[in-house]
Amino acid sequence: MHTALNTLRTTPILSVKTESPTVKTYTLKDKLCAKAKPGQFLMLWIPGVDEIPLSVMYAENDRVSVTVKAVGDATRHLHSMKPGETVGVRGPFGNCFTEASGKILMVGGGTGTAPLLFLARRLATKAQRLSFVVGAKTKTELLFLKELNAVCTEQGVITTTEDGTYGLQCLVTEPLGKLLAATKFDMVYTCGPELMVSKIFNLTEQHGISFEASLERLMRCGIGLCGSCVIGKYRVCRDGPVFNAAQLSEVKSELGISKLGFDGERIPV
Amino acid sequence: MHTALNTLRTTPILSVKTESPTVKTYTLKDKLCAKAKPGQFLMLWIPGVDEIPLSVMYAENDRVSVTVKAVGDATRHLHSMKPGETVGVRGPFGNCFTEASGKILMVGGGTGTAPLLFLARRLATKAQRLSFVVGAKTKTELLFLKELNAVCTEQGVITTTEDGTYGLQCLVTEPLGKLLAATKFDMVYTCGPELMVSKIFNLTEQHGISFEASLERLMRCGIGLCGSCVIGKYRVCRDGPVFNAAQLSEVKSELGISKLGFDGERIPV
Amino acid sequence: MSRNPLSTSFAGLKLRNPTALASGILGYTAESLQRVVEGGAGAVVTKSVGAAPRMGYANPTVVQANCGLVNAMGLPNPGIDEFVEEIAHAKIILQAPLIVSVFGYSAEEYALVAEKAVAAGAEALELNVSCPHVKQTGSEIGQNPRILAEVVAKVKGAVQVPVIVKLSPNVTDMAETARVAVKAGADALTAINTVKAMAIDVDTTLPVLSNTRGGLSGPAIKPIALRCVYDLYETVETPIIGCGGITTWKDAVEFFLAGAIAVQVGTAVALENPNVFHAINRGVKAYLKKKGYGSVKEIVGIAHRA
Amino acid sequence: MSRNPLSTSFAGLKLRNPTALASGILGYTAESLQRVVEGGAGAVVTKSVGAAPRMGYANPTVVQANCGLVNAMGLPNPGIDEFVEEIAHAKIILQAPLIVSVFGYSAEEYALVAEKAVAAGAEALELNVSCPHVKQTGSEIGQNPRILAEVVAKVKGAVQVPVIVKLSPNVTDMAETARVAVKAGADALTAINTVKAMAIDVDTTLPVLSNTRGGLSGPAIKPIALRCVYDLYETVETPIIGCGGITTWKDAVEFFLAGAIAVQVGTAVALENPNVFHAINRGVKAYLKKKGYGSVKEIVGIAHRA
Ligand SMILES: Cc1cc2nc3c(=O)[nH]c(=O)nc-3n(C[C@H](O)[C@H](O)[C@H](O)COP(=O)(O)OP(=O)(O)OC[C@H]3O[C@@H](n4cnc5c(N)ncnc54)[C@H](O)[C@@H]3O)c2cc1C
Ligand SMILES: Cc1cc2nc3c(=O)[nH]c(=O)nc-3n(C[C@H](O)[C@H](O)[C@H](O)COP(=O)(O)OP(=O)(O)OC[C@H]3O[C@@H](n4cnc5c(N)ncnc54)[C@H](O)[C@@H]3O)c2cc1C
Ligand SMILES: Cc1cc2nc3c(=O)[nH]c(=O)nc-3n(C[C@H](O)[C@H](O)[C@H](O)COP(=O)(O)O)c2cc1C
Ligand SMILES: Cc1cc2nc3c(=O)[nH]c(=O)nc-3n(C[C@H](O)[C@H](O)[C@H](O)COP(=O)(O)O)c2cc1C
Ligand code: FES
Ligand code: FES
Repeated sequence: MHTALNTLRTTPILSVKTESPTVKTYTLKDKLCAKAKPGQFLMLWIPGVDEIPLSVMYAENDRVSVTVKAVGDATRHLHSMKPGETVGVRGPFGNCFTEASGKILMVGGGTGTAPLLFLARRLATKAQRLSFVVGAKTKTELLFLKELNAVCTEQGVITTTEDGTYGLQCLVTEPLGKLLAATKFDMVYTCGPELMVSKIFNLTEQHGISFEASLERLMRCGIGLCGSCVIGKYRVCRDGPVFNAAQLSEVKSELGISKLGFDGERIPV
Repeated sequence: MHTALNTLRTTPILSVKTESPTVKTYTLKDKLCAKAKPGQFLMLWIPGVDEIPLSVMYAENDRVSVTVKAVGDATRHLHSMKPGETVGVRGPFGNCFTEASGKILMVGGGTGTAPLLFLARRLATKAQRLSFVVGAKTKTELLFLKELNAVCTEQGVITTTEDGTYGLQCLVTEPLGKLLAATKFDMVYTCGPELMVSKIFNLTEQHGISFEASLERLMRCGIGLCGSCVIGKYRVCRDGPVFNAAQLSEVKSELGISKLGFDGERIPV
Repeated sequence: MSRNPLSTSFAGLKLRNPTALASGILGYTAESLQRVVEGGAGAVVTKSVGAAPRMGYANPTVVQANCGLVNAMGLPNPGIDEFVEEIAHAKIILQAPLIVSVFGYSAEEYALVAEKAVAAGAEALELNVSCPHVKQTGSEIGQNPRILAEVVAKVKGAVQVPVIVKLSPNVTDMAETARVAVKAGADALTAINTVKAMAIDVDTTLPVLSNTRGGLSGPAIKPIALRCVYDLYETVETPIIGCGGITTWKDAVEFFLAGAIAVQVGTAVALENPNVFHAINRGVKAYLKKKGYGSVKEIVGIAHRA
Repeated sequence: MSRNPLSTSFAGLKLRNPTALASGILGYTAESLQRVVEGGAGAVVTKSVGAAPRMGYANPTVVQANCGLVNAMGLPNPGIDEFVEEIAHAKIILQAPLIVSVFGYSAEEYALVAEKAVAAGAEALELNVSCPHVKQTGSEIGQNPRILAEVVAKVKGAVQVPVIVKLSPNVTDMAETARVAVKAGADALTAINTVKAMAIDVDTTLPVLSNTRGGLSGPAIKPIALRCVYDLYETVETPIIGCGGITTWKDAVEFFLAGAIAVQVGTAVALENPNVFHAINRGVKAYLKKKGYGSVKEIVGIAHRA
């Protein structure tokens, strides 16, 4: 690891964009994070509050964007911050999605859509077909519809809401059975709640399709030191956050089942 | 300063050559010191004994040579060491001679001849005329006669011995008055005992000739920190060891007169 | 004749090689400890575990310094009653000695945790009396000779396995602490834990760590740790385990020469990766061969001959 | 309105800017002290001087570590009777306050040297009770509260100029040392001197320094020094001068935020050059301007507001 990556850089928030009632996108100036590849994450310091891992949603020139859902203390505090206010970043950390070609399917749940959008933008011109299933509880929480429609194959974006306010009324995983049966995809990528990831992993295994998923675990150091984020023998922050099917098979006894809590105790996912 | 330069490297003595009854040349393998320029010095660690500054006599590829006179504990111990035995080096340190062109005169006293030989080899092809006055107490202590004759202009090497056993019987400074009057030299370089340096400095000042001298002072750190080697406001190890006429004018009250002893006391040179 | 030049032993523990994982690094689960063993570690030390669960401090808990890290995790751990399961599991899958790191707020607590850890399968214990950023434990124990003696004696009375005492550099006289620990029964000493330190961000003008104060680890502290080991070697006969900034085989060899019978590696697991142990071992082996030594044990302390 | 934002003062000393040369760096002669002032230093501290001349240790006296230097010079100095001439000369040519660093083997010796230094022109004294590698002086004084109090009190009784006490990080509780020094009359504190350390060469298997043991300086110790200053600021009201690894303006600002009224720079004079003071001052000035502060004094200790 290059220590420069892990050195804390403070930087003003350049812009804030509201994506949904609970989700905002923050754009920061940071040369190092601007070199992030899809799948990598950064550690965002909210001064005096907390430091949390966030996937990179976009990176270009000297700018990097992250898309954040307000779920607790840190993220709610971040949501109250305005352009010009100072945050800290270190990273980018972790590995990235391999960039496949051919027919590609992505499945995004919640803010898990963010790193996949980043990936989709990279693959758009290369992929033979690019489909995206994106789901949320309700219409207003569906993320990046316009952006996804712009990069995916025509009619490639399938939306699901749990309350049926938009698209199909079901979980994001439901349309997958049919999709995978109908088309021989070359690669399925996913990011989102771990139960979703685990379901999709089983499906792709049944269909014998290449698969990569980005996982989330409690993270502290972000550099593979403290052990907070481990799943099986892997450190999500350093060996991941992206894992392929072979690796996920090795950690089946934990995937979607248990993780470490703040005190290092094994708790349900 | 690059810390790599100051990092101690141990290395075996590759070869030892006897130059005179009291002087030997040691060749070592060291990539960094092999990049030394004429005038620079290295710090040589004689394990368990001492660490002393020595001017680079030659450097090429990954090798560096130093020419050492046995005068005390450290140098006598070094003289007892054989090829294959281990020493440590750091450096190269200090500045270097500027590489002048035109008519050049060098004056070497004792082991001070070593860095000048290094310089002479570099300037040989460029200089219009290259003369060298080399002096010693007695014939057997005259250093590098063959090497100097090979690089200097025809009949450019003038030798002096105090006992008259070879060349002119006089101090190395004696032939200079005539030389400087006869030829308009573009640059005079010198290295050797400080009284000699100071005499030559006065002569070149009178003749209005460009002048550079390499000085010696007690050195400990070699990197401009400890202050052991100062002359006036200059650190010989870092701002020198090569000084030009303008700088030497600034330190006239000390040149050839006083220096710091091991306890930091001003003592006669 | 095909003896393994890297094998070593101290306080009755036999190690395939003289490198061990330092406490607090990847030390929560059996699988990650085993990953480190696969990476070449000759032994592993778990995260420090106490009597009750602790959440640790909020992030930031680790901040990069010039040549190392400053951390204040706050001893997050699930408590020994949870951790015994991990110990039992580790005992089954681990191919190297399992050392459980223990902390407490009193001698009784240390002893209680120690007993449970050993019952679950710990082959040795390391007493953390040197964590520099949690109140009323860690270095606050190690800095007080009376309490330190009590802690070590009580643990020694409670268990049959080797007891290692991990020392803090944040003391006026480490030799004194070491003597107290040894007299109270320590079978080995680990030196050193992190050095008291902190980081401040000039832009926000805030201390970066949520706990403000933390401990420095990594290459920055190597010359400090090396001197501690060198000094201890002249002070006690007890085996010394060197720790602090060890990243390369050269670092490790320096510690052996200073008097360490084994070394622990922490920060380098992040600076490099878990295979850093293999890299160190390879280098040490090559060094021994080049220098004509048959075993790493032969070079322990030889820098003192001068 | 054209006030100099960098000017500061402590213990009655007025400085053009808050950077000073640390003791032991280029501190033998008036000319080299003046060179450092030309390089931008707001004040200078001389090499530590004792009652009698000392030759110091044989070379090697300085060895490069990963992120700093380990040195054991052995307090070479010409003795105060010689050094008074240098002080007198410095007093004439220096365009900044002259602080003479003093050491001794007893309170009487400290006081004797102090008196002579002041008579020769020292505008302030810094008591070196923290050198980690010379026996019976330096940190052996600073680590002993009773002797420390005696030394400080005796010097205070002997001279009228401000007396700064330079503290060692090699103690269990620096706050305690600081309180003792302040109670005995210290007008300011410098933190820190070098951290006990050493270096070993694996090829020869020898300690590199001729004295074996030395002290670590440079960037490696910055996080340690910063925490010392931060802790002292919460312990005493006395002005604190930060020292340890300061190389850039950012480092300096961190120390101001932690509570230092001024900083000393040592190793960076070699890592960079004597103009490092100018570079630091330029950066601090730009920082103050950017952040809207009128004076460096306004940022002293503000990292504590949290
Ligand atoms: C690799 C990675 C990438 C992530 N990318 C994004 C993203 O792009 N957008 C987004 O909105 N969220 C992302 N998260 C999740 C985000 O880090 C958490 O939502 C955030 O830390 C919650 O902090 P909080 O204080 O607001 O909530 P808390 O009140 O602390 O907790 C709310 C939930 O967040 C989880 N959480 C808290 N702290 C952490 C932590 N340090 N690391 C991981 N999870 C934590 C807890 O398990 C808890 O269930 C990512 C997490 C990881 C590990
Ligand atoms: C920049 C520089 C380049 C030099 N180049 C050469 C060279 O190419 N060949 C050569 O033979 N000598 C050279 N010298 C001198 C050489 O360093 C000394 O001869 C050597 O240090 C003497 O060590 P000793 O223990 O043998 O002698 P000692 O018994 O220690 O002393 C003998 C004399 O050497 C001087 N001396 C001792 N230690 C040092 C030291 N650390 N730094 C400087 N002078 C010292 C003393 O003033 C004394 O007069 C150089 C010195 C300097 C400063
Ligand atoms: C993130 C982190 C967590 C640590 N946690 C513990 C711990 O729980 N118990 C302990 O005794 N030491 C702990 N330490 C100290 C290390 O075990 C080790 O003594 C120190 O880091 C120096 O070694 P290193 O430079 O190789 O990291 C921790 C160190 C780090 C960096
Ligand atoms: C070569 C060297 C010599 C030193 N000599 C002294 C000294 O004589 N007296 C003293 O109080 N401190 C001495 N010190 C300590 C420095 O003044 C300073 O406290 C320490 O080096 C930390 O600061 P730095 O990291 O900026 O160098 C010396 C340090 C070095 C590197
Ligand atoms: S967050 Fe610390 S190891 Fe992954
Ligand atoms: S030898 Fe130390 S300053 Fe020149």
